[in-house]
Amino acid sequence: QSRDTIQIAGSSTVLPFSSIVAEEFGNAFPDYNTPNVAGGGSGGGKRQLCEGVGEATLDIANSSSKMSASELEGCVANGVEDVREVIFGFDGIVFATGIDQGDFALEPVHLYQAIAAQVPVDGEMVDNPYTNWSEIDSSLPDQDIFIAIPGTNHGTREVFDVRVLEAGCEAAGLPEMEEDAMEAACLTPRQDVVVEIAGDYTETLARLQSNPEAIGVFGLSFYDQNRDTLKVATVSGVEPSLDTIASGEYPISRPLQFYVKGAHVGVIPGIEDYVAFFLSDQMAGAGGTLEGAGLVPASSEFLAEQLDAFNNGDQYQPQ
Amino acid sequence: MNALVIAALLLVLLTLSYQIGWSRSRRLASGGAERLHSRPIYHGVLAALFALLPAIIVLGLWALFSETVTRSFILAQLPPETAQLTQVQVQAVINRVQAIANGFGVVGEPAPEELAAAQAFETFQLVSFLAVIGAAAALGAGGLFFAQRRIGLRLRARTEVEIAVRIGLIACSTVAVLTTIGIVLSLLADALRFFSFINPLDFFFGTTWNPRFQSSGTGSAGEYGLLPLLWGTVMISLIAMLVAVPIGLMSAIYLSQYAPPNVRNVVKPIIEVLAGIPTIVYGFFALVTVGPFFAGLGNMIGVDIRATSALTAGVVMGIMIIPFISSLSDDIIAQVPRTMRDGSLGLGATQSETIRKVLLPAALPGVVGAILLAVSRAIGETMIVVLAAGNSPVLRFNPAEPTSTVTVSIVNQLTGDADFTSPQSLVAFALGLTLFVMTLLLNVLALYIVRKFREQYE
Amino acid sequence: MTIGTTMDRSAMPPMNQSNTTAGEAGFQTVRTPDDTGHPARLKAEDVSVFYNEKQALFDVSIDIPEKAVSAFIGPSGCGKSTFLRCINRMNDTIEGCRVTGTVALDGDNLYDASLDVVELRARIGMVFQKPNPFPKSIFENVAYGPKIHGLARNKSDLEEIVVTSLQKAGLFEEVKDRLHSPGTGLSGGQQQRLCIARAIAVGPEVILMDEPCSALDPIATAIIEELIDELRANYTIVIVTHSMQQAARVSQKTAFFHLGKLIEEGPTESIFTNPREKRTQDYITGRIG
Amino acid sequence: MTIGTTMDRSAMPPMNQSNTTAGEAGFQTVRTPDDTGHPARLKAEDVSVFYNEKQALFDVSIDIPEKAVSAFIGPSGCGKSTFLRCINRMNDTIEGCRVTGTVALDGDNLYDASLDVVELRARIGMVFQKPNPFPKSIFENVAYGPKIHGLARNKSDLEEIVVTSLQKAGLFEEVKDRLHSPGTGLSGGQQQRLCIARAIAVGPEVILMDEPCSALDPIATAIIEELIDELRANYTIVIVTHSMQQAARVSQKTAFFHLGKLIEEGPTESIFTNPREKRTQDYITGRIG
Amino acid sequence: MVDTLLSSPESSDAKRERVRKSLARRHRNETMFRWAGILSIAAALGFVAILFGMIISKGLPSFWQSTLHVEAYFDPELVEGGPQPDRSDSASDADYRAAMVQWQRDVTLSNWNAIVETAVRTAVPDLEIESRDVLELVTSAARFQLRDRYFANPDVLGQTVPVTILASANTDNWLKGTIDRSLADERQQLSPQTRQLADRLLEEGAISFDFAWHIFTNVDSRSAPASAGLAGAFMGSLYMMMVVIVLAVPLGVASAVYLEEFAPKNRWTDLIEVNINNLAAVPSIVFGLLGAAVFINYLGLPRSAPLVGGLVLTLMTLPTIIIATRSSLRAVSPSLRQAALGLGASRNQTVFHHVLPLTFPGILTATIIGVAQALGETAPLLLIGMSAFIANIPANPLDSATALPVQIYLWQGNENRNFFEARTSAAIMVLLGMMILLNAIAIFLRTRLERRK
Ligand SMILES: Nc1ncnc2c1ncn2[C@@H]1O[C@H](COP(=O)(O)OP(=O)(O)OP(=O)(O)O)[C@@H](O)[C@H]1O
Ligand SMILES: Nc1ncnc2c1ncn2[C@@H]1O[C@H](COP(=O)(O)OP(=O)(O)OP(=O)(O)O)[C@@H](O)[C@H]1O
Ligand SMILES: [Mg+2]
Ligand SMILES: [Mg+2]
Repeated sequence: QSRDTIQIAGSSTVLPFSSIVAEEFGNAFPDYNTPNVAGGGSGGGKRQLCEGVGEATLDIANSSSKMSASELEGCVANGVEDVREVIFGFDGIVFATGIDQGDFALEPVHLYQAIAAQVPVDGEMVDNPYTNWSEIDSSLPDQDIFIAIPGTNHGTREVFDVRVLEAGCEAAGLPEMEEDAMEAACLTPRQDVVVEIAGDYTETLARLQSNPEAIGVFGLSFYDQNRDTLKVATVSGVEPSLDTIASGEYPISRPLQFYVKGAHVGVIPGIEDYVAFFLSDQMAGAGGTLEGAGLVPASSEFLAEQLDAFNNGDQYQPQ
Repeated sequence: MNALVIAALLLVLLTLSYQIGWSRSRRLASGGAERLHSRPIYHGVLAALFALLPAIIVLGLWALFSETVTRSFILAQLPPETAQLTQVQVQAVINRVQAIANGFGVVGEPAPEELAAAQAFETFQLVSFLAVIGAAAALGAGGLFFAQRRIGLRLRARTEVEIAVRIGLIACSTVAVLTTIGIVLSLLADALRFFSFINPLDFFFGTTWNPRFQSSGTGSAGEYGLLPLLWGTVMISLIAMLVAVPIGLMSAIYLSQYAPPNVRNVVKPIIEVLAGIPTIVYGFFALVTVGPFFAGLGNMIGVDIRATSALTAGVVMGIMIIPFISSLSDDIIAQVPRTMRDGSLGLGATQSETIRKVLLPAALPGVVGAILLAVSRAIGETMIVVLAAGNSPVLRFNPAEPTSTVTVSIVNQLTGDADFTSPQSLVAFALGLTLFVMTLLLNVLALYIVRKFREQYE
Repeated sequence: MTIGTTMDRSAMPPMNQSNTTAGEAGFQTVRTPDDTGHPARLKAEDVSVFYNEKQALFDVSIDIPEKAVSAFIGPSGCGKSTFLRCINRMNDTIEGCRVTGTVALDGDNLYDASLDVVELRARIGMVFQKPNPFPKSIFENVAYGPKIHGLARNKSDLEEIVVTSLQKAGLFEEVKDRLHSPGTGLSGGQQQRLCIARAIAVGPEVILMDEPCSALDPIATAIIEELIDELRANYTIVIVTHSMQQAARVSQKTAFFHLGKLIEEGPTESIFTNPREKRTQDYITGRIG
Repeated sequence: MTIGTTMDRSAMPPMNQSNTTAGEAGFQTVRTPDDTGHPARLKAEDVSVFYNEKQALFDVSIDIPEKAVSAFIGPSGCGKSTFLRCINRMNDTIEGCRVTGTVALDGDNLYDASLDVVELRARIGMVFQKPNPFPKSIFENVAYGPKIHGLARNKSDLEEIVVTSLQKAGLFEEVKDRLHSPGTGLSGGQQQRLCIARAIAVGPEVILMDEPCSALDPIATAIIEELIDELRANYTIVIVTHSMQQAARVSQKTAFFHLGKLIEEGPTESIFTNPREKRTQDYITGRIG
Repeated sequence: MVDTLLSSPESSDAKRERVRKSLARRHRNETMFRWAGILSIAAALGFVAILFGMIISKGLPSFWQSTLHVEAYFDPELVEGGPQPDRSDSASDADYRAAMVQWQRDVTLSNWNAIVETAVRTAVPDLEIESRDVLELVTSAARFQLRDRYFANPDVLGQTVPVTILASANTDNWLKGTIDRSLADERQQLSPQTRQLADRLLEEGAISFDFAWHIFTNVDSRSAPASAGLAGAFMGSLYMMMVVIVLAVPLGVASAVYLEEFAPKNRWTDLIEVNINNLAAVPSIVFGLLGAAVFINYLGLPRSAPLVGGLVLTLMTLPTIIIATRSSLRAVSPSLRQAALGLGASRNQTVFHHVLPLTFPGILTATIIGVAQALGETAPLLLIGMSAFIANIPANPLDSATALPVQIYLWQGNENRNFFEARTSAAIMVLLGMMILLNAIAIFLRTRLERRK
């Protein structure tokens, strides 16, 4: 008499993909219920996954960030020893403006200089003086700087910090300083023209609508669905697309994954089938349903490896 | 299934005992010349209480202790070395046995002793359930027997039922206390963990809020100064109150004192609808309509007003809160006795003087209560602030600039993608606890003020 | 003082409300002209009052003499309070209450659209049946009227008004130590006296009192009656009372109401000693109610 | 009937509360023994009442005779209502009120811990100073008591009780067409009669009335007085009144309170014709208050 | 001066003068006060009007959706799985069920898209168009719709039957013009062929804007946004509301009654009072944490269940109801309590027979405010698994469900803004409708109660 519906929760980035799979899964397998897919953030999903083993606990946590060692410890302490990681694709992160704004060909260093609270000018750190993109680089449009970046609660922010700000920081050539101070200098955004979006991409979009000069950070799938109102910027000369991201040409992307509670496999009906269905070419593969929804697909071999690892019961080991 | 059996048992006990109590006392009443102390209904209810309470107590005790009992039972089934293990390990073993018994798979091959224990445990579950049900039924029947023997002319059934009702009421009012305890408990552990990362002084007196995202490689902890968030909360609530209190109170006054009843009957529910609009709608209203409006207004008068700012969030939150103040105040003001109004009008006071000088003071404790409720709502509100305040947790005193609040940060940090064991995520608990303690102090203060005021005039 | 341990009006006829139906045609108030020389200050003409559809008062016309006390008597529910409220337009505040006819003070119709009700009520004060002190201190209760009307120039002025008013209402001695404690803490009688003090404090020209003494003991009643007697030297006073003795003691003019109609009016002495209408006679001797 | 247009008690001495201080030692109530042969039903002994710190009643001891009417008189604020409330323990409901001493009904101390207050109040009914009908229909107002005490077996029983009670309170004729309209819609006098009917409906043994007629006109008062007279054949009645005439008319025993003390008690006739205590005399003749 | 003011007739004129003098100012104050009241109400009503105007103007169009009326041929060549298993062929019930599941799986695996495609093509036989572009025209749920039709009635095999299929969300955007029709091809969601096909079908009358009943009968859908509906969320909200009303109102009223009518005034009750006021200020997400810890982890109640959501919201609305009920209890005149007590009613009877009925309007107001607040709440539901994609309509409060505000939240975050912006407003309209209904019931009760008084 155990529960017969798979419970999934976590990252709001993964939520759409996961829901689509769940829905198709429910349709394709008449003998299983459609899994329940909840949001709550990657942290929340993992927290719930790690609350223990049993009917009232989660089966799968969607996550846009890797589970950390301390998180896994927390899991084990609650009796959740067997956690399996499944990476099913990638999320591209793009910069976009309103449709009738100028064309942006951005480099990480431009973004760094637009965003950082302090920038090096003649080898010295000064309060960011730039107010117009053309001041940073004459190739950029003559347009006031206003940029909406993901809030610190978003996984996207991590990628943004590492791939954009730190890269830009390096390129900008900061004066010598301690590691901590360096990191702070690279990662601290200014407050006047940078707004951190704590909500989802809709909110970023709304901000672009209320301030036409703004640049926003979006997921590739969100941009794709709103091509009629958004214009995408190139980064390092590469235009973001499924191909450029999958090939690694476009620099800003991150893996998407979910964590399965091994103890529930075989107890809650359908978990293995769900994972296999998720990783099938029909869903996560190139040309599959999820690609249509904006997922950057991984290669078939990679997906097959993931499925094998899962079926072998390989437990997740954080690096 | 189990629940069904229990419910059936209780239902049978209930109807049986009520019927017995009722009919026995009624027979007594029709027989003698003396009057029953209490009406038969009360005797019935009393008998039902006597029958149900022991049964419920037994079931409750079982619910409370079954876990401990089960634990020690399983432990007893396992080899004695198990008990020597650390607590976490013991728990893990027990979990395994329970998982096996309940059909959950376990990692690795279950050991034979585990299997045996699981088997024994399964039997134990069934036997104990039957035993508990039996005990509950027997005690219930005993209670009923005792109760029906007590039935007599002078039995103060009503008094006893009323005492039971009183106890029930007390129990209801302790739910609120239990909730508080639950909240503190569910926040405390994680809040303390947060403080093991971050110095409390830096938290409480810090003026920078910049938790960052914990990058996997770097151990950067970020800065967690509470003050910018706190100030944002205060400022936005203040603006909201400045909008809501005058509009809400004046609407309430107008509706209860000036408006003809049919206007009142139409307008009041319409205003109440404002309370029911999901806050996310207000958020978009703020972002798309109010914010740009203020920005435009600022442009016109030459003041720099940002579209997303404390002002925008506060004003929109004020709109949302209007019905809280107007509806509650309206009821409270309408309840001031009419004679008070007549007294003032008869002295030649105008309607507004009567309202300001007689009705409002008389209704003040209630109105203050309503306002406090609204303030509380404002402090706890998130969606509007998320969308309209600009999510900029910087200590700034200009309401035309973006800001952020404590509750928004709680939601953001808690439902974000951060590692749930990192300070980035744990700070939510510390924030929650801080907010809790602060509003508690605020409420103590408010209680003191209201009490003082009431003493004067009652 | 009459002493009797048994009832002296034991043979009471059954109530006969149905004898005099409301719509009765050709009804005429019996008037005994007043020869004491008090000119009429207030003149009511054909006043009818409706509570929603129900008519509570039927074509009442009466003159209220200046510097005299007029008493309205009549059985419970006959419309005394209703008519009293017409005089300072307190009926305006009752939902669904409609007044027709005219009431004139010094010849000005009180129901004239241009008339200021607030000013009117400052000129025509009122004391109610049930004591209704404000939930404020005793001092504030009395000071309320003078304050809103701006009658006191300064604080000491105000204090003087309050003290004088309380003295006149015979309450000052009892409350002087606790002027700043709440008025609602007084006993019923004290509360009513407080309300009277409050009304006096505004210095009205006409004072309407709706059974001001119904909650007072004889001594306090006597004090109030004395006050009424004093005030009538300068003011026009109308009092509703259930006590025929009180009406007889304090008033110069009496009006007898019955079932919403003004049955008879005239100098108190003649009404009580020589009623010209049968129903007045019956009421005074206790035969109808 | 006395007729007088001027005041007959105009030379009033100033109030002299300070003459008799509260703590006065060796104070003794003056008692005139009753020889009419009514055994005492209620016995109060050394009853003192405190409102928080303030003492409102000082060591009152009195016997209330069975099947007779006892009247409490005294100036406003002297503690009449307070003492009356001691008899059915209504003081329990006032926050901060504390009672010492004993009150016994048929020898059982009412302040005994084992006593059921609710049952007590069903046996000792009460009518209040201000009419306070429930905001329900007239019928429901009267039926409420019988309902909660289970006095009626069925609906027609209940209806009978209601009708009888209303008749006894002299209200039935006036309201019989609108038994199901709200009780609060009645005029003040009617409301009080409704409250009396409500108290009677429970069939109490003792009825306490706190100025039951202060809102009634003479006719209605007479009806109530008659009712009281009728009821006393079977019930013990205690009435607080401001009207000495009323006390004289309806009561067999009178008790005079002053500043929280019971000054004198005895058969009504002797109290009014031959008071033995100076202060009683003064009060009756209107010299103190 | 004062004495003359009070008694001398000469000063009466002086007094009148003084009263007169202040009169203009006082009347001005009165008028201003009145206008302040009217303006306040106008402002409040204005806000309601603006908000409603915004929501309705956005949401109304989405109640009519592009719908395709075509003839579908259930081609026996395409539909796999063979005949439906017969009960008599299987040995046991279990075997039968297994055979049934296998059959259903096989049927599902058939190429239903081909049948859909053919059906669309037959409507405009002359158009040369790739099958990908045809399939983009209709909602991806169409294939399951046809499959379900076949499940329900296997006899349709080999027949041509008229079917009603929803156009896809992007088609709807295109036809309604919510996406700029003049934009370049690479900015359009649909290929030029599909757009042309859609326009043709509209012309031919095969596509019409039908009332979108499925908003009320379908549950949410991610893979086929066009057929996403609110039924699941609506039922979830309804269950939660019932739980809140059933629990919070009695609990809240009982607490209020105890605190106001029975509790001695001491530290303990002070503590409770402060406590309750404080709970009202606790951010709602904290209640979510509490609910997750207590109801799910400790008591083991199911995740995503409206029952748990209702319990959490109950705790959240409790303070609101208690505070509001207490203030209306406080306003009941003490003389009423005395009257009842004097008749020999016990304190309980006094409270339950007389005081409480009088506070009913107040309690109703409190309930509306509390329930409305609960009904619009999202944050605490995030933590108990109710902000979820759930594909079933809950049959009871223990089934998984989501709630209307959560659905609104999910839809407003959906990437397909062109379609979901309107759909979100439509969902808000449904939520508001529910609120208004609730209000209407309360008002109806309130007026009835007041009339009885
Ligand atoms: N607000 C009201 N609404 C409806 N009817 C009313 C209202 N006030 C009074 N009445 C009715 O009008 C009639 C006259 O009432 P009014 O109060 O004037 O009588 P009264 O002579 O003052 O009686 P009492 O001596 O009892 O105070 C009564 O029948 C009463 O029921
Ligand atoms: N609830 C109370 N709290 C404090 N003091 C009170 C309270 N009730 C009465 N008192 C005081 O106790 C004294 C006696 O009051 P009580 O009401 O018994 O007088 P009374 O004789 O009935 O007067 P009245 O004839 O005016 O009704 C008065 O001084 C009064 O101020
Ligand atoms: Mg009257
Ligand atoms: Mg009294």
